[in-house]
Amino acid sequence: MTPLNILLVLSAGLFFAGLFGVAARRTILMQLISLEIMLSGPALGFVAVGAYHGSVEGTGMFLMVLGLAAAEVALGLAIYLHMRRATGGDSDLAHRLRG
Amino acid sequence: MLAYFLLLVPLPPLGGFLLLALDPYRLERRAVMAVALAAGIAPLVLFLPVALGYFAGSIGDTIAPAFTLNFGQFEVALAMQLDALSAIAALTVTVVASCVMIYAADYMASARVADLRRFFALMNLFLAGMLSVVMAADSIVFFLGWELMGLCSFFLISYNMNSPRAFAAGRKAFVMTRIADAALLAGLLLLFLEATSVRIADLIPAGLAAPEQRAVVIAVLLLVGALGKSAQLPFQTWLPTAMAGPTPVSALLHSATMVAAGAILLIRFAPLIEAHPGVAAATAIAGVATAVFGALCAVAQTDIKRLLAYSSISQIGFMLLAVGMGAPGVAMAHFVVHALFKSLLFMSAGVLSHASGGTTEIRRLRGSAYAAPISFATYVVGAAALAGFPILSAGWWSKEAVLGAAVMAGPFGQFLWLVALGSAALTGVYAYRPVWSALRSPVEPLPAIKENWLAVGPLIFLATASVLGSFLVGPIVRTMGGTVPHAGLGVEVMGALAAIAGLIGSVVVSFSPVWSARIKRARRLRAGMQMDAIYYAFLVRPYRRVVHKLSGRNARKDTSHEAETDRTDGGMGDPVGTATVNLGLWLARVVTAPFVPDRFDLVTMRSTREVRRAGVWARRLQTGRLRTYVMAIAFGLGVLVILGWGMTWG
Amino acid sequence: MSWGFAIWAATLALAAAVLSVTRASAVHALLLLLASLLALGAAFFAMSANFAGVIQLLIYAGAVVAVFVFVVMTVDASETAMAHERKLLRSAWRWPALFVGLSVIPILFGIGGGAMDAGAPAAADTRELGLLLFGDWGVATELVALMLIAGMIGVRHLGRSLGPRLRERGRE
Amino acid sequence: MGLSLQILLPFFGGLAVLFAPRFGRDMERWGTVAVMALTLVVLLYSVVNGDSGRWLAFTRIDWAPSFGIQVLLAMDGLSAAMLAISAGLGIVCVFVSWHVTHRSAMYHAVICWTIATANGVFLSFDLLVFAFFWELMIVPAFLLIGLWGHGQRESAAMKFLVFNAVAGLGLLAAVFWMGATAPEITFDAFVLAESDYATWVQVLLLLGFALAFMVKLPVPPFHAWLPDAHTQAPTAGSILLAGLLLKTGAYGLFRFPPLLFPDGLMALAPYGMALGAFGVLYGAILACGQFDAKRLIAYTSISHMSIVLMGVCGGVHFALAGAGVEMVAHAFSSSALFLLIGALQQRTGTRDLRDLGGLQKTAPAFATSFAVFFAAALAMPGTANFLGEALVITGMFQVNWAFAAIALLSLIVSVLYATRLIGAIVFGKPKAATATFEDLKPHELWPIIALGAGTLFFGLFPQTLVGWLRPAVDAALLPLGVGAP
Repeated sequence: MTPLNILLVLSAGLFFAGLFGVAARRTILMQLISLEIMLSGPALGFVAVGAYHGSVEGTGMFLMVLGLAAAEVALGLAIYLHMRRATGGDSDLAHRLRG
Repeated sequence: MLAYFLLLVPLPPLGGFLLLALDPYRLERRAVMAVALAAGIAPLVLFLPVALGYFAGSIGDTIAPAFTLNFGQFEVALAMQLDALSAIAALTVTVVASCVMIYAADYMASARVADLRRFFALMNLFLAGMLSVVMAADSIVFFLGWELMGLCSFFLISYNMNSPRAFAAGRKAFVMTRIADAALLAGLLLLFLEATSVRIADLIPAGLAAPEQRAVVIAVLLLVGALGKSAQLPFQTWLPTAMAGPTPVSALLHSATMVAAGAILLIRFAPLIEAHPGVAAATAIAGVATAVFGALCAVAQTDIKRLLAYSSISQIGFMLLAVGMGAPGVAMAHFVVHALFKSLLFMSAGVLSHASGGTTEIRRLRGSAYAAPISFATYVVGAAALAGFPILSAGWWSKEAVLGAAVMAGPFGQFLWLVALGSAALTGVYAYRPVWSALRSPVEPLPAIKENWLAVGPLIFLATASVLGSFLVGPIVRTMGGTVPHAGLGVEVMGALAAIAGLIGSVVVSFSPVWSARIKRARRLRAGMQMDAIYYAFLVRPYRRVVHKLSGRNARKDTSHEAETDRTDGGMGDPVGTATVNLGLWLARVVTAPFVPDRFDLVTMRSTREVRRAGVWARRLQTGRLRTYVMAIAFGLGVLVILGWGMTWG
Repeated sequence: MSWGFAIWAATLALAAAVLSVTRASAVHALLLLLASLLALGAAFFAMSANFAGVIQLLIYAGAVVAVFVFVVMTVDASETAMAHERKLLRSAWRWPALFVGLSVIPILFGIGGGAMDAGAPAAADTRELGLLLFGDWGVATELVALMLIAGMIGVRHLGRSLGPRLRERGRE
Repeated sequence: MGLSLQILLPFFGGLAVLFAPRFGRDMERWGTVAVMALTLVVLLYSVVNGDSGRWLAFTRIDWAPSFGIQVLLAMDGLSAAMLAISAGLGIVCVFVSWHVTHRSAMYHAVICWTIATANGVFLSFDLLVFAFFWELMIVPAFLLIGLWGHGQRESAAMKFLVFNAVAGLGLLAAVFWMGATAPEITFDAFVLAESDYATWVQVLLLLGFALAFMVKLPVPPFHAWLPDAHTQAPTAGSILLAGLLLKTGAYGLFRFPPLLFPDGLMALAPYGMALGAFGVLYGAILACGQFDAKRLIAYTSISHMSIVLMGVCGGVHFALAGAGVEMVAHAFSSSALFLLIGALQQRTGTRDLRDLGGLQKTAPAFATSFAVFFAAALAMPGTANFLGEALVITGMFQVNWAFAAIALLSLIVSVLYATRLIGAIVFGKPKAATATFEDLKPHELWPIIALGAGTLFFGLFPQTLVGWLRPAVDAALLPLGVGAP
């Protein structure tokens, strides 16, 4: 039992909390918020591992995740604004891909 | 120098043929005549000096090579030769051919230009072929000419395109001679294999040196070839029907030259025949039998052309007899004499029948003697030669030589001599019959026809030759290296008596009502002992049945009209081919039968149904909702994590 | 370098996150998200990942949340909307909770996993980070940049004013 | 390289011909003529500049070395004669199909491709490539019959396809087996010829080869496709079938069995000769019973090609040389006869002998041409056909007199069917169909003259032909242990 273990479990917890949010919430905005939380989980994990091993790659990966999150948020919110006109922000109503 | 002169002899007729047959330009009637006559007479002009030189002894035996073939390891030089046989025969052929050509120019004067061209083209081609046969120094040129003659004979017999009978006659002649030609070809090829050379001079010693059995086979094959071409028993049936051709054709091809080529063949290869007594005897027997048979049938004929045809058969029988008796020189002499008088007979008979209104029936020639006196006179000369009128006619001398040769060949020959003597007597009986008929006063007077010099000139020449030919018999036999047989005065008197008996017999037959009635009734004999019917029943009809059975009734219905799509048009009458097709179809069916309700197919079809049902069920999973997918991912992730946990446990 | 503080801050972040995803009000959720991100930033500083911490504060907690704020301002925050939201959540939380729990339980056991050798813990050098990003990881960095550009273009595309016909279609 | 031109030129020429109509009227026809003439010129060049040894020209290009496949082309006199015939017949085909307007460009392209594939067969000595061309050859001929034929063209084309494709399997199986069992995978015929198979293996392999060749020849009982194919094919199709495709079968028999399976050939030769003898008579007899002129000639083809089979199986110098000569002669004479019958059908709309007659009066040029090839059909001395048959008969006399007798019998029967044919068409009174008959036009007459000249030239001066064929004949006899006579 090392600090790293605990930190990694916490990062997993962050991820799963976000996952629960994405799965449980029907409002698109809430799902986007949950996605942010999901992304921050791995970010914590990378930084923790990097710090634990004293290497710079952890931070590097964090930056990558950050870039991803930034792009995702921008696009996600744009899509949300776009879809709100049709669905009122409820993702379950946007089911044109139903089989 | 002379050698190449020899090669030139058959070229003018060949050129004439090419010009007339293949030249696309329209030729005038006179031009056709001119080309034909020039090409027909040129060989005589070319060959006469050579032949005279040969007889005078200033030119010896010569071989003129044309070109060389290189078959593998050995070479074959095609060549023409000048020896006693070719000199005599070629001279005879060129002389007779020239006469017939001149005569034909008159005889065919009323034909259409196109027909005229065809006629003269084929006559010229025939002449080239005949000259190659008699002058050939090797078996290739010999057979080339031999077959060309057969081809020309076919086309000339069926010259009258509108007449199915003429075509049938030509076809019959072609097939019959071709049967014999196949035998001849076999014989020549076997000789070639023995000698590994085609030069006739090499073939004969090689044939003599061949193993006994093989040599006999070769000799028999050559004999069969000769029998077929010469219309000897048992091939004789084609010649009488071949008279469907125009008279000049009958005169040149079917009496004087082509038919006698069988005799030329046997004379050429006489050493091979004589080397085997059995074959020689067979030759002699075939000759004598044909001589008697032909004479008997000729007596019963009512048609003058058919009568002459049977007489040709009979006379060539005499030639074969001579060859069989070991006297090819005598046969050669008879060949020459026969060529002269037989072409004369045909041509003058043609004029006579023209004078009596175009019929060839002997009965209706009445009075033609007065309408065409010159032709009648020449006919009488010819008939005398045919009947062997003692001393005055050439025919008597040559026939006496043949009979003498038979007598001198021992007891067997003397038996044959007796039979031949009977035949000679019968010859007289039929030879004069048309004469008596023509002399009778006509029922209504016939208009006198103008005897054109083109027609009469050759007749007079040939008549003269038939008389003066008496002096040729001896020299010919001697040139051929034989001796004129003198069997004693008794034998010669017997021969003369036979001829005179024939003359008396002909008077009896022509003027006695009993005998005329008998001849009228002798249908069997007139139809050549109905050999045709026998051949039809035993060869032609079975063959036709085989053909029909094999090609099937369907083949008869088979049609090529575009509109009709006949189901039978599938070669169904072809049993072997059909069998293969049916076997293939059967195999295909047997192989495919277990799969006809295709079980694999059923299984797959059923499973597709299930798959579709599964799909219907599975599409429910696709809600289109994001959350559902996320939950599915979460579930999967959970399962994976638990799995990974389990794997790293402990 | 204080592992204990880092763990504490991360625990706070987790708690804020859990709360955030269960709020009915978007404003509350966003504030809790902000709290979670700030706590994470603190954890980064505690782990001596100063550069990461700064970035976390400036970009995540700053820029990203600001964007959310603009959007949240357009959301209906009335009491009826809240009630509707609450009803939706109440009817939908069980299956997601089950699936997530499926994964969480094994991970919790991971706390007691074997120890790894710790390297020499040292403050990450920013210069070294730059060298890494624009040296060895150049391609990855370029890809991230490309992704950002794609995002930008995408947003421009989605955000443009639609013609009447397209607007009709969007309503279907 | 020069040899591959013999295949590539007609092939790409065919492709080019497809686009030729854009450049003007009748350009596809003249284009095909130009392609064929060019092929002939190239052939002439490579023959004149040929080596003096066993092969006039020899090309070896690796294709797929790991599978032992290579493009191995070799030409000797036999191949050269066949190539010359194929290009020449190509030109003839163009002229006789001057009336074809339906998809004319495609038609001429297919003619080119037939010739390209046949040339491939005549040149290839890599067995796999040979088999490839062998199978490929069926396709253009199939198209030619199936698309431009008469009457029941589809069924005839199918019959042709099924017979030849199935038979090709025998060849293919044998080739694959040989290639696979060779110590080092190869399909080089000359290398495989060195391998020492047991006699029974040779017999089996030879049966595979012979199946393909005998169906193409065709010899009874494998002949059922030929009369139908000939009957329904357009004139050019008949000419190519008779002049070219049948020859590939004969060529294959000539070339490969003695080279690859001498012992097997020795073992099977008597049966081959017996089959040939049967085919000679059977084809001739059936020809006598036909009423469809094309079908009649098709059966005579069967008869004549059976003579080739006899000659090849004879295994003596004369027989093989005769088979070679007969191949060439038959290419000339049967093509010409099909050309004439094609002209007849085009004018009168019928081939039924009972509806024809009297052409001597209405069409003298036609009648004269017909008479010439009539003479060739019944093997008149002076035509190349006679030379071929006489040589085969000579060879048969060296081998077995019974077979010689049967071959001689065919000479007699040939008179029956030939006179039947000429009697029904040329002789007699003109019937309704032939009362007005336009004589041969120049574009039909010149091919006839060329073919007739070939028949007579090789018949009267056979030295050229025999000399060309000699290396091939000697080479075929060498493995059989038969020296030159």
